[in-house]
Amino acid sequence: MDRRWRSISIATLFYWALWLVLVQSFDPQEMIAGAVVAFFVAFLSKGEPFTTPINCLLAPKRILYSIIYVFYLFFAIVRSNLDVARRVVSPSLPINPGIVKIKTRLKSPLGKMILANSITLTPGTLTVDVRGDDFYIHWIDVETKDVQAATEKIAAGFEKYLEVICG
Amino acid sequence: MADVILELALVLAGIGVLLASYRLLKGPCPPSRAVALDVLTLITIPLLVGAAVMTGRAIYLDVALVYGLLSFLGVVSLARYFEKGV
Amino acid sequence: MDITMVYIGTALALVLVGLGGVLLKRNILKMVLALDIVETGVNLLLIGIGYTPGREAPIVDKTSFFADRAKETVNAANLVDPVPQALVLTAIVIGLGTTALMLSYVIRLYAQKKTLDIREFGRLKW
Amino acid sequence: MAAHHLAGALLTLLGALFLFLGALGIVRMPDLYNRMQAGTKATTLGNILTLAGLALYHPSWALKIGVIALFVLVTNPLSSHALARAAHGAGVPLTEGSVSDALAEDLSPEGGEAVES
Amino acid sequence: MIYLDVFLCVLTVICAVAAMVTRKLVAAAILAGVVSLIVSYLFVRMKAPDVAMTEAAIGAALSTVIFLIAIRRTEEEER
Amino acid sequence: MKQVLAILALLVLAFLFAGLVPMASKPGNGAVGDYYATHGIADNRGSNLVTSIVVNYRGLDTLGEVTVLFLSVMGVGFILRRREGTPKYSPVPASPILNTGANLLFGSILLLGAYIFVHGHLTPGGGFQGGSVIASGVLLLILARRDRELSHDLLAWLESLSGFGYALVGLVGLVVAGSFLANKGVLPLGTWNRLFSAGVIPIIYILIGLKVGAELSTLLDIMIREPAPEGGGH
Repeated sequence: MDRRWRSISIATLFYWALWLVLVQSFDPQEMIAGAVVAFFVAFLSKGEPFTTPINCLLAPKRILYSIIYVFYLFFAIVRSNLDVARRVVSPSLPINPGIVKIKTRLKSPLGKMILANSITLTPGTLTVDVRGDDFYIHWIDVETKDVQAATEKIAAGFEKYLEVICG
Repeated sequence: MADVILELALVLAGIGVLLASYRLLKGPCPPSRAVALDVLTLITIPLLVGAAVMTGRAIYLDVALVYGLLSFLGVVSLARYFEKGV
Repeated sequence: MDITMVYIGTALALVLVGLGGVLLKRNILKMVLALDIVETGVNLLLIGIGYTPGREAPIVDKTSFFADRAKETVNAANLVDPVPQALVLTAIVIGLGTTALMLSYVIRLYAQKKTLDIREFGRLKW
Repeated sequence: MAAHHLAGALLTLLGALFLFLGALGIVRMPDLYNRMQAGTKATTLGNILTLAGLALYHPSWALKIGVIALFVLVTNPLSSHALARAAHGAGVPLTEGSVSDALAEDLSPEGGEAVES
Repeated sequence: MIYLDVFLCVLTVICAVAAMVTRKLVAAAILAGVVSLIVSYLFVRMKAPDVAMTEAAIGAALSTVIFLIAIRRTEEEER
Repeated sequence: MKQVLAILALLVLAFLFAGLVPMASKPGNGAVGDYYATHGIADNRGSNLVTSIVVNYRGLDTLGEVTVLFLSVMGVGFILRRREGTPKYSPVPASPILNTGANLLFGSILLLGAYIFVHGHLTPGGGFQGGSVIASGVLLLILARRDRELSHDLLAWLESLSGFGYALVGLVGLVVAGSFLANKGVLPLGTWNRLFSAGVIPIIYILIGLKVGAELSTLLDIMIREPAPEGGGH
């Protein structure tokens, strides 16, 4: 079984689970129809989310780090949302915006996408452009213009987990 | 009690719609209007789910599902338009 | 004051605004957009005519809707009118197709005269 | 009245507060990028909190509402990023008093001046 | 709930008028998108989930994007 | 002069509409709607009465409407026919983040579309909605990726096969049960509110979904390949 078929079968399982969540029942008819549809979808999208080298998706370390990452991300979102809410409400509008550049160590496209989305989701920072390993970040309160220091402030927390999860 | 709080949440969301539509109608540049559109769609999704919860029928959730998955496409196509990609 | 009247009033106002755009605007693309709004208004009007406050959506997924469970008849007084919904459902998709057709005409017309002003296309008049 | 109704309603109210703050943000902020900072992401958190509250209100739908929240969580930063990139590419200026614009510096061949504000 | 509906109805008409009045065609396309968004919510309130879903699927992206394509191939400003 | 006339006509229309509002908001259903609502389950056993009307009671009209959609897509293809040169998408590449995200989401959008049209007789939705959702997924690919060419042959095959299947199901109904697009007597109706029920309605709606999805995707692809004018000032 080559790599393509393996990723298609993992994707089939994923889409089948999504189907069962959508229909919210374990009626055997639904399960059969769901399996057929999930296979076709996985085939048409070429097993898409699972083609990038997450070949040992079930490694316990990755799962552990993924769970920690979700909680870390959620708290980052809440913390910085409160920060932005303070800025929006306060009458003098204390902002100090600008675009800074950071460098990432992540190599895989999926990792870069998750990092960019995480940076975008934590308000205060917004990914404006991505060129190779350079991320250009719009920062609502620029503390430093130095590439290294900005990377340390913005991305290092996420990178630590993402390096383990998807390289 | 819970109903009153839900109504209050609805009022807050309604004021949010009002503010976003101010930016939508005034917006100095088209991208600003696109941001307002984004905010409006994001407020609409909880409104749809809220309408489903208030009627107590699960069929309305499917509409919110479709909107939640497809609404970002409008903003993405606007973005591609602004960078001359469409 | 009935909420249905608000809906229908909105629908008719949309139709009116769209018709105003079609009649008063000179830009062809704007006229197509106005027709789009007219179409939205007409759809809203049809659904508004079928709507009765307090009734449920015409999807019988609970046994409580049945008038007689054995004969499989439904108590129609609980449901809103399904006929306008069936009409509008297809009308929206067809509307997208016709709008696309109009817009492709607009693109071709612009390629010919480099303008979208309707007055420049007087030759097309009958 | 069940306790989960009250908790769900309170969570919904909190989410609606963030939705409101996001909308307030796009009105108050001076330029496009700051509007996106405040607008589209405070509303993401508001969305998630509201949906969580509604799921608590109606627990048997929690999974489906969770799928909606997941879709919003994945799609919204994508559209924000695409819009910010497009706006910068189209030359929408940063507000007065912006500190730096590293992207414009790297794009312009001399690598000198920031874009006019 | 009903007041929100009335408010949204008024907003729909305002957005439609603004879409007709504005001279920038992109802004008009965005405003038409908002009209279809709010109308989709109104369809849900009028107990027509089928129609609301159609309007959501079509109005969210497809009808906006074909207008944007046409605007890109012609001109942005109404003269 | 014309403008004055137009405004006058609008005012008259507004006056007429104002009188129309109370008339149009009469409560209650029409006689036809009442019949469909009362006997829809007994006739078709599909929970969604709107689907019963679209596919069964008014199935012939739906066939016509699908044909109208096909004709309009054909018209767009005819008007925007490319004259010379190889067709190319716009040269501006999308952000790599969007590219990855599109790959990630495309499958989910397809699955949602399939869920909608497979469950057309149980929950809101059906072929038209599912087809538009699938076309939106294709739109995401078109917007985000420039390297993936859409296979027009595949779309055309899918489109004509599903149209042919629709007519074939109708003809089977004509032969077996005596009327075009008949439902009773062609397939067992099954139990109310389960997936394999309502006879041929799900089959027809799946075919419509594939057809509409293929048609709208073709439409988008044709329109987006039309080259933008050179140096159009913007």
